[in-house]
Amino acid sequence: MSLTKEIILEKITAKFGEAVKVDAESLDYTAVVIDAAKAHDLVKYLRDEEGFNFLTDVCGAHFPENDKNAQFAVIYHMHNWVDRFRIRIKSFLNGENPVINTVTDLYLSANWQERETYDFYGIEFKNHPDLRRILNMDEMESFPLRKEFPLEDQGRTDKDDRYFGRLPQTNNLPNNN
Amino acid sequence: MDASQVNYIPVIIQSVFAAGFVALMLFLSHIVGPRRSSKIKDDSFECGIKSYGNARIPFSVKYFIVAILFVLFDVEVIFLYPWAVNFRTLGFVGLYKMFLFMGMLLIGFFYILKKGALDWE
Amino acid sequence: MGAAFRSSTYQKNIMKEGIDTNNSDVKMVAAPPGIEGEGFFATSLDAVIGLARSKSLWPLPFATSCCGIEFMATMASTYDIARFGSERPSFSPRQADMLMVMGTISKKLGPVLRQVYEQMAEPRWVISVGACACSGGVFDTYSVLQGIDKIIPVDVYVPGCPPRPEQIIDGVMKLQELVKNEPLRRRNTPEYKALLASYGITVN
Amino acid sequence: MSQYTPLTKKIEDRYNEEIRLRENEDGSELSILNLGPSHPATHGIFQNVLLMDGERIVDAEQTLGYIHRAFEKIAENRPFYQITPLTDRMNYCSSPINNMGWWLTVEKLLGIEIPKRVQYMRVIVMELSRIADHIICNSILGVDSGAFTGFLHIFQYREKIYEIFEEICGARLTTNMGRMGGFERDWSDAAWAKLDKFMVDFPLAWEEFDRLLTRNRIFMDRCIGTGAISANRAIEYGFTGPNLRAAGVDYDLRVAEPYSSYEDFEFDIPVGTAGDTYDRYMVRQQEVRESLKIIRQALDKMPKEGGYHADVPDYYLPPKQDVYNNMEALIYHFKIVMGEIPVPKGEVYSAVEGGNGELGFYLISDGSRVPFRLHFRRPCFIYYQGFTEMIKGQYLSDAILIMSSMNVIAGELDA
Repeated sequence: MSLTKEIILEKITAKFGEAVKVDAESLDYTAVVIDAAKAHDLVKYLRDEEGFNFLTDVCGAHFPENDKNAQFAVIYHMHNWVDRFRIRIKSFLNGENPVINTVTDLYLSANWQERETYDFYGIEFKNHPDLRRILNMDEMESFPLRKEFPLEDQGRTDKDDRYFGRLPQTNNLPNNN
Repeated sequence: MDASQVNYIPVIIQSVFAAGFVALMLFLSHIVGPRRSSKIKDDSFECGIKSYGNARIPFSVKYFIVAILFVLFDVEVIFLYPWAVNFRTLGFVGLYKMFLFMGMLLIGFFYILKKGALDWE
Repeated sequence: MGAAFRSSTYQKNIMKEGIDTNNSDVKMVAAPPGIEGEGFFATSLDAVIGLARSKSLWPLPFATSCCGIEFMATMASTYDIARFGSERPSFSPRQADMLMVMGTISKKLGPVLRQVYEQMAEPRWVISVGACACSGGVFDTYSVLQGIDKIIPVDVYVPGCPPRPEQIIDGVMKLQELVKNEPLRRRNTPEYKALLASYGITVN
Repeated sequence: MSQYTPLTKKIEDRYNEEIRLRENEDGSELSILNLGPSHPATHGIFQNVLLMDGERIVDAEQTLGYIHRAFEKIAENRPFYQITPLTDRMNYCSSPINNMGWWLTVEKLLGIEIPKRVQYMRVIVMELSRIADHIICNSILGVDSGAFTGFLHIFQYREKIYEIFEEICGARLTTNMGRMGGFERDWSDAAWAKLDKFMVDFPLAWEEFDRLLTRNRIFMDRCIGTGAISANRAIEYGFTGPNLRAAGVDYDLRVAEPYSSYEDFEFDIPVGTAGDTYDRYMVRQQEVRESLKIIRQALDKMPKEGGYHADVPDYYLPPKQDVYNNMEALIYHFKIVMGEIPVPKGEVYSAVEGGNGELGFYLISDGSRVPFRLHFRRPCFIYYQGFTEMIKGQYLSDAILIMSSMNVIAGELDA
């Protein structure tokens, strides 16, 4: 039975009820927004019953303007190779301490991607086998991909901000190089 | 210094020159190259990170056994050289002697194979 | 060319360009300045050692990213770097003369690069190949070291992102000029010690 | 630079229990070996701390991030056409594929229709850079197992591919090729001539290289049976690309989700059986022949008219003489250069079959001139997790071969 957007959405809403909403943002594949608590079960359901045998991608995102408990998001991309059908699952997390449980027990490929998301955004993945920084230095305290974290290296001495039209603002971020 | 020893002189000169050249190069690089030692430089190189622990750990004895066996059979080859050089003058007698020599070594070899010194697992 | 050894004068002897006997494009390496006589040729020890060193610089290819692949092209048969005496790349700093830092050096890699540099045997030179190594290049971010001259002294900078193999070889040739004219006593001069001290490299 | 306890110490503390327990009967202990950042065998900068029992590997632990350059953070501060130089510094062995992948994502977001001719030209460029990527991977696999001549011989043809790229976009390695809707200029006759010449003499050289290594007794003994991974284990670890096809799964994005008119070409997907180093090598060898087939078909069926870019004045820079002559071109030029292009709000995920696997671009745009969030699905980063399982129980020298046969590229690993 080839999957279509309606079939899969109706199955998911049947199974998860109001915890699931269709994500209007997506311009291409079916996208679903689900509560953080139920994300693990949805991924498990899709893998076992719906034949989504491949977890393409896990990544995070930071929406500073959203309200309090929707400031972070974890986005899963899953792919059903048999029916060539992709789905995107997004779940929003609290801004203060973003916590979601891991899917490494379902897909081993999520291990490092979750570590990378933790490294970039500080999103806690509960019972992840080995959650520590993967790309940045271990001693780095701040989470660099958050919007308030500046891009440029703060320890620079040679690049004078005045030449680049930036006032040399005093930043209160911990100097971490 | 009778005749048979005279024609060894070029060989001696040749070896003196060879050894001399090596000694000169070593001596030259010793006096010319700047020697600089610091704590980090004398540390052992471990792919760029600070090395930790010492390298002297007991390793399996099979490495040592294989190394010694190699040395043993390699020395055997050296004995073949003088024999091979005047192979013709020694004639059949020399041939049988060498067969005897090689036979004994083969017996040693089969002993090793049966004892299983060479199998790696 | 029997070279009589004169005590090496300390002043830098500037090498004059090789004399082009015929205008063929193959330029023979010129003999160092010295006294030419009947059957002998006398020159300073600096010049001889410098010439020998410059023609046998063994690179330590510290290749991290895209410039590393361009160095692979330089090592390959089309732009062969072996023509300049760098046939044997040595990945251990003990037998390396020139540390070719190619590619982005992140802050996590800083201590590693510094350790490799300090464990190189003197006399040692550093070529920083590519914009990322010279100045952090296009990556002005929190995780990239903005130029390796912040942690190790650099002799030759090769611009480009990535530099063409010809540029890398030009960098090597510039370094060969430096090596040819470097006096033997440079490594013991107070300026050199001050330079190393400014990088926090303790030298006894 | 803050001082950090050497990683080997952390690993030793973790394995202390195991080391003390595993007092081998022949008196040898487990030892910790550091296949560290600056090492000839790791082509790139990543570190493996190995727990060794003599020559055999008991356990391994990887450390990445040695050239982490925060691509995703930079991408959030740059307008769309300035992100292509980022993408080709990710997998720098086949950078045009990354560029084309990025342009396909942007065109999917903006809804730009690409003329058939441009799609064919893009297919040619992508297949050329796939050949270049496989040239590097297989020849370096030869170098690691001792066959240096293969590398020296076949690398000239990668130089020839560089020359073709130079004709097209001016750069050899970091190509920054293409614009939204096509190419920045039509391909010069020199590019077509060099391409035809390449298509004539590369297949012969490739067969020569193949004869050098494929049936080579030493190479076969070294590669067959090492680092095998089963098909569902590979899917579990998120393998895609040649490594997955070597394990026996025929998943190839060019066939599963045809993009840029790949459906017009007939080519088959080489699939291995055992998923070991030899299969990965053979899959890449065969894929180069398939790519040559695709390029030949693309050259034959190339539509004559259709120009070299889509007619989308909003996103495609007008030619210079128009900009000086008429008003609209000047306005378009100014708006595009300042980045004020009309970008819809929304999310898009588009993936391309890169040299190493499915290279995905997940773009969240909030209508402003810079992407709100851009995440790269980097195949190297995902399938390198399976490395520990593949080298467990293998010899150290085989682990080196397994690593280079997986074609892990540091730039893509730590993007």
